[in-house]
Amino acid sequence: MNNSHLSEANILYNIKDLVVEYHTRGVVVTAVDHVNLKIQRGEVLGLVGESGCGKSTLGKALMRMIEPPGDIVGGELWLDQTELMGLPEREMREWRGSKISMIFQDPMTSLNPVQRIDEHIVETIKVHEPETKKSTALERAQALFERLGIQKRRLNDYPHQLSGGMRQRTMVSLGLSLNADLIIADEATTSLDVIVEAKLVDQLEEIRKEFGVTILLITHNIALIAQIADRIAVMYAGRIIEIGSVHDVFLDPLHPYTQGLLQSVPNIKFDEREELYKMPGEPPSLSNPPPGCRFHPRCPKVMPICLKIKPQLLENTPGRQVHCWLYQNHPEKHQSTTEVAV
Amino acid sequence: MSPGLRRYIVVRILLTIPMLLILVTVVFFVLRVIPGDPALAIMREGASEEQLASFRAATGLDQPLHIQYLRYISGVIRLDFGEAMKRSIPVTEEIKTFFPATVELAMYSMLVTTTVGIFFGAYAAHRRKTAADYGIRISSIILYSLPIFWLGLMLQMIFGAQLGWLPVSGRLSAGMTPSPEETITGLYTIDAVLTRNWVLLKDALLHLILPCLTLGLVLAGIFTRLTRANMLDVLEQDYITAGRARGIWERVLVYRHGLRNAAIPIVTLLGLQVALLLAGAILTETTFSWPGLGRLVVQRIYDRDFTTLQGTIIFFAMIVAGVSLIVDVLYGFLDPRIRY
Amino acid sequence: MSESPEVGSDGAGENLVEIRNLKKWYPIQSGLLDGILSRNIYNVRAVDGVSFEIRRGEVFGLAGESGSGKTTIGRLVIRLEEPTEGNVIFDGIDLASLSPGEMRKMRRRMQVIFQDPMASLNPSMTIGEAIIHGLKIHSPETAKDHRKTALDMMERVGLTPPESFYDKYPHQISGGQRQRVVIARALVTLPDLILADEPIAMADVSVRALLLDLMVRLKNELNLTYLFITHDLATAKYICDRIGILYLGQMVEIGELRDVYEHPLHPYTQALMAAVPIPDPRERRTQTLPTGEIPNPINPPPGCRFHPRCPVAREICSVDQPELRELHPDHFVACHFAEDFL
Amino acid sequence: MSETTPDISPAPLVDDDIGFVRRIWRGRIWYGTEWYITVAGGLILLSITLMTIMAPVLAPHDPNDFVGAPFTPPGGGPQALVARSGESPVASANEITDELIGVQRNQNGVNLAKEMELERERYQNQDELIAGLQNEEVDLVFIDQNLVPEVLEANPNFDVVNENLGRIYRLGTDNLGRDITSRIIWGARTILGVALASALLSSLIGIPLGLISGFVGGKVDRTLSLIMDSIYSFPGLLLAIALAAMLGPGLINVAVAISVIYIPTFFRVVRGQVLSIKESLYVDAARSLGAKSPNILRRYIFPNVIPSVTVVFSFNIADAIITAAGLAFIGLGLPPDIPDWGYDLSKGHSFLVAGQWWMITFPGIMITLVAAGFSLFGEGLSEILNPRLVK
Repeated sequence: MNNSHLSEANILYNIKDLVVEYHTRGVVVTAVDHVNLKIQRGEVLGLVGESGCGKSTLGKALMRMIEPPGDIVGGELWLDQTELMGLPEREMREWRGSKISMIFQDPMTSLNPVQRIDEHIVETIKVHEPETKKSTALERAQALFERLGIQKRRLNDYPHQLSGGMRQRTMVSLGLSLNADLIIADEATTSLDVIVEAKLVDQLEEIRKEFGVTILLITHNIALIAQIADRIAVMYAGRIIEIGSVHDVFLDPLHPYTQGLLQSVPNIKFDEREELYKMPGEPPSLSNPPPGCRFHPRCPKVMPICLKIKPQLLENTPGRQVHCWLYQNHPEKHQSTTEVAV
Repeated sequence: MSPGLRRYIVVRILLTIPMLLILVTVVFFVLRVIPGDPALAIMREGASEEQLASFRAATGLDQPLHIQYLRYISGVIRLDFGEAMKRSIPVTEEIKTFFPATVELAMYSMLVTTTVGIFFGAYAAHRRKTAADYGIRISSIILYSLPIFWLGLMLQMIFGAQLGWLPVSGRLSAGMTPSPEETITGLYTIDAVLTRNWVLLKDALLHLILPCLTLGLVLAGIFTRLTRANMLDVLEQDYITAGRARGIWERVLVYRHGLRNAAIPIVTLLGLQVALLLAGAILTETTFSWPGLGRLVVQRIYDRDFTTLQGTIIFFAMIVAGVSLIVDVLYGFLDPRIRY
Repeated sequence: MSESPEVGSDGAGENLVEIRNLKKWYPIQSGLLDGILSRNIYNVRAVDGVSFEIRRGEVFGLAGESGSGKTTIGRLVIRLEEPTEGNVIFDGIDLASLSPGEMRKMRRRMQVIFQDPMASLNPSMTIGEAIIHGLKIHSPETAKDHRKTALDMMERVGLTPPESFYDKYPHQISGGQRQRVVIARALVTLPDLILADEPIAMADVSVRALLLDLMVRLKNELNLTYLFITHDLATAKYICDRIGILYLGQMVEIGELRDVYEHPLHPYTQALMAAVPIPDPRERRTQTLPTGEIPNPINPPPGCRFHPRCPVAREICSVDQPELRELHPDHFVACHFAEDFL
Repeated sequence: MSETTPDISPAPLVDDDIGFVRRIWRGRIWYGTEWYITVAGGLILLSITLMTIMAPVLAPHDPNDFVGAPFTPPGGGPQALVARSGESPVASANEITDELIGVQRNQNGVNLAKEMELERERYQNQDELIAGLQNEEVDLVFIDQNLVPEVLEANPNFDVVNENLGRIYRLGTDNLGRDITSRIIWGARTILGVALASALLSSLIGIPLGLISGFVGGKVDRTLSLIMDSIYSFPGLLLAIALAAMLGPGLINVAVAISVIYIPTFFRVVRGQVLSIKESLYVDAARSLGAKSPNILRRYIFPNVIPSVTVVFSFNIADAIITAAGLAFIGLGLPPDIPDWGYDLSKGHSFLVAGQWWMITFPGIMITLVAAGFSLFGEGLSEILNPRLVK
């Protein structure tokens, strides 16, 4: 997927200025702070960030599944030329599962323990296509299972009789049962062993080609993004700070946080750079984030303006965006003393 | 039936025997070891020494404790709980005559408890942290704090004395008692249906309303809280969120997926519910002069007849043990993780 | 320090710990009546005959997927559990031969760091109390300067200023800080061996490098020895000197780290190394992955346990179990056909 | 590693410089409605304890004394004072002290009527009281003003010492003319005493057994659990009835009878907690530090069990109150001279048909209120302490 396909028609999901807040215990936490993101049809977009950066909240927001005390307070969600925020809950419910589906982290608890696997699939199909007969739904389920390398007989097993890997593939088949356009995988491989994870990743790659489905892979595992994603979006403290193709970002990261992050990712291969980069400080808690650019307390290239004004997420070169004053100019950029008008 | 389940049932049945044995022993010693001479406690009105002695001889109280115990155990196994002190009718006979009334009361009260409990419990869990949730939680606490007999008296006063809508005591109106050949199970409602005696049915049901509401509602207080707690645990599971992400209706998620999973822990608590029900029945029967085993126990307390007391306690314990056995076996069927 | 049995502590040879043919089998369904009714025929063979040594001053890595028995081995080494068979020789002393009193004294010399910092700190004990508890048990006579020792250690692990942390409760500090408290608690009694069971798995990528560096620095300053248990081979590369690979309760390969990483001799190790994602989009995995999933530990496959999934398995593999053989200097492997990969 | 809702550390409760009261007040934002439930429960408990302590000051009359005409409806009404002609111990109304009726004393100064009432509920109703006046068991009797002509006609040797006395009994009087308000205020002390005693007793036995059984495990745990489970799945009230019947009336006896039912509840909760804490990493860490078992039990396990024990304790007291009332209702409660709501309820039962509703309504409401108070306190506390809420 090179960048030339950035034309409007090719955008599957256009997220404009999304804001999600949590009102708990008298404290307002902005978990997603004015995020702008375009997901292209048929791509694998890796959304990466450390714990507490808001990536899972963003994932849920794309499904409009933010439960109180959380709330989507601003922004628009354009999926396939339809604005989701405007839809009544009844209509939004129809989109979930048929247009967008989601895979969760813990395969052990994502399936209803008292319901057989085939019941899961048939129910999902019947919800969206009530007219389909049970037998046809079962056939589709069997075809999907075959495609994902699980024996058909597993269909009438109960979830606890399946291994972690098989359950996660069941979740994928549930996602595909109504040929959804977008699958959001929220830390889908975190609780799997490394070999099972690798196999699932391979399968996701094949599915993407065969079903033309778009995949949003939300994870903290940067190496995984390098293996499967076309583009990568790096999130920090509720904001997207860098977007670009995997090759560009990994070879020439722009944002200091991305640079630090990529150097602190352990690599199993022995190469010249043996020392892991030790980033100072810890990811900030979102209940009282630092002002201006939220990375400034840990940033080696911090400038006075970084402490005061939040930079914009601007296009640096075609297909690459970065949210950092290093690449934007501002009249008072270097004056440390004067009170900069916000 | 899978080996896992068969093994589970066998283990559970074998486990009931020691439990019952312990119960009988506990009750036996509780009634004998605590301070105070049982004979004196029974013959309280200035009984002379030799009256006490003859009484002890008659009831075998003068035997060494372990002999009494062994004799009693052999009796219990044969479901013979000895003889009522003052009336020389075997306790088992009395249980046979009075128990059906308690069963009928308990049955319908259980109906009230489970329907009210499950509906409001599930609804409160579904509408968590809203006014409905807090309303249901507080009212279920108040319901459970109501003393059963007081609620009974209040209902009697309002519906009986003041408004006169409902009969206030007894199982049937005067002269309605079915003849012996008509009584098959001793439960008037069921006998009435079996013999198609609709007049009897109507009268029996009318008499049941107030007592069952009293006992049923008070216990519904606990049942609602139990259902809500279990439902909350279930509704927070990932598979409910995953279901929502697949577009499944919220009502289906809560009342079909949620309730089916929450039913497993709730069913296991039915054993406990039955125990509370029987305890509650004692007070309800006394308030509504309902001729059941509970009221019999209370009357026998006045004339200090502790053999009946002991017999009824063990009989009740057997029922509770039996119910929790059935419930545990049911648990095996309900939860596929045990079945396979 | 109170004198704990120091038999041959300095010159006892290179190995601090020798593990010989360690086995740990867990009976299933041992209920009250099961004991009487049926002999418990089923046993989960979590650890099934493992032998290795840990040399003084080294970081010995123990790597394996879930169910490989690595955590159980750790717990057996520091005697949190009794082995079914085999023995652990700590500094020349067979731990099984010690009386409970002697064993308790020996515990000063072996401390543990667990994975989840929140769960390994007593919620109703302040940070200070938690750290000095080890001192209170093993050197009650120096009670008056326990507080000072604890504060020094807190300084050393980076909890600065220590006084502000001393009286706080675990829920009042961040994840990274909690793990530093756990490290301080383990080191304050100046042990010889530290069992680190996935110590940084819960930490964020950016914080991980700092913790790794801290652990290595402390090892050198206090001449410690680490038994480092992990499922993450990439991170292990930056801290371990030697590494042992476990599969289903058995050691399949042990050797010097670089040797094992660059020339894995066991097919399972090769599969593991291939499956670990590399944080570089230019090096996407091409090797095929072993088929099937990790078998059930209750009745593991006969002969070599990996043979059902092994690409090079032959007749003999399903018959007799291969022993650990030294093919490279200090590089052992348990596979009949390892020579092919030399 | 995965984050569900963002990791919000409980900032408001963290800074420990504010005092205890302010921290509770700030809890209001932190826990929302759960806070109000707990505080509501707490307020009820507080008022009941105050009522217990301040009983002598709050209660207008002595709970056991016949201070008014029997069956006076709430609010009181005009009443007359009648005595045997010429023998009235009191000249006029204003000399009336509290102990009015039955002022005749036996040699050692005890109010004769009260003593007789103790022995067998002698004065069941008004006629018996008037008969008592007739045969000199008592010297003064309060009767309802409009009954005066009838009574005088039936007992010519009576004369009216005083009439049209506007006596106010806020909640009316019972069948013996005792002031119900005072009985309720004094009754709080009894019911709280019985409930607390029984809850303490069951916790003192249940908790240690639970701790040992959970911590030691093995055979001990299995046998103890079997015994406790068999008692647990048992109609509690019936066991209490048996015990109370054998032990006889008396504050401690009733408390003991009730406490036996709740020992298994404490046992099960504590054992469950100990089992889960025992598996936790910080206990493993303590064992690897070389801490001895008693030390682990004392510093690592017990402090973390306390929160859930307090919740069970408050639910337990609520249950004990209701059970104590139940026992009293079937006549197994405390001796008549101790003012007890349960006793009043069981006495009032027979007069309900005759329309005197106020004798049972108010004690019933009080029992429900106090039991609900403890349950609310327990329910709110369990939600606050329950980790689910904090997630």
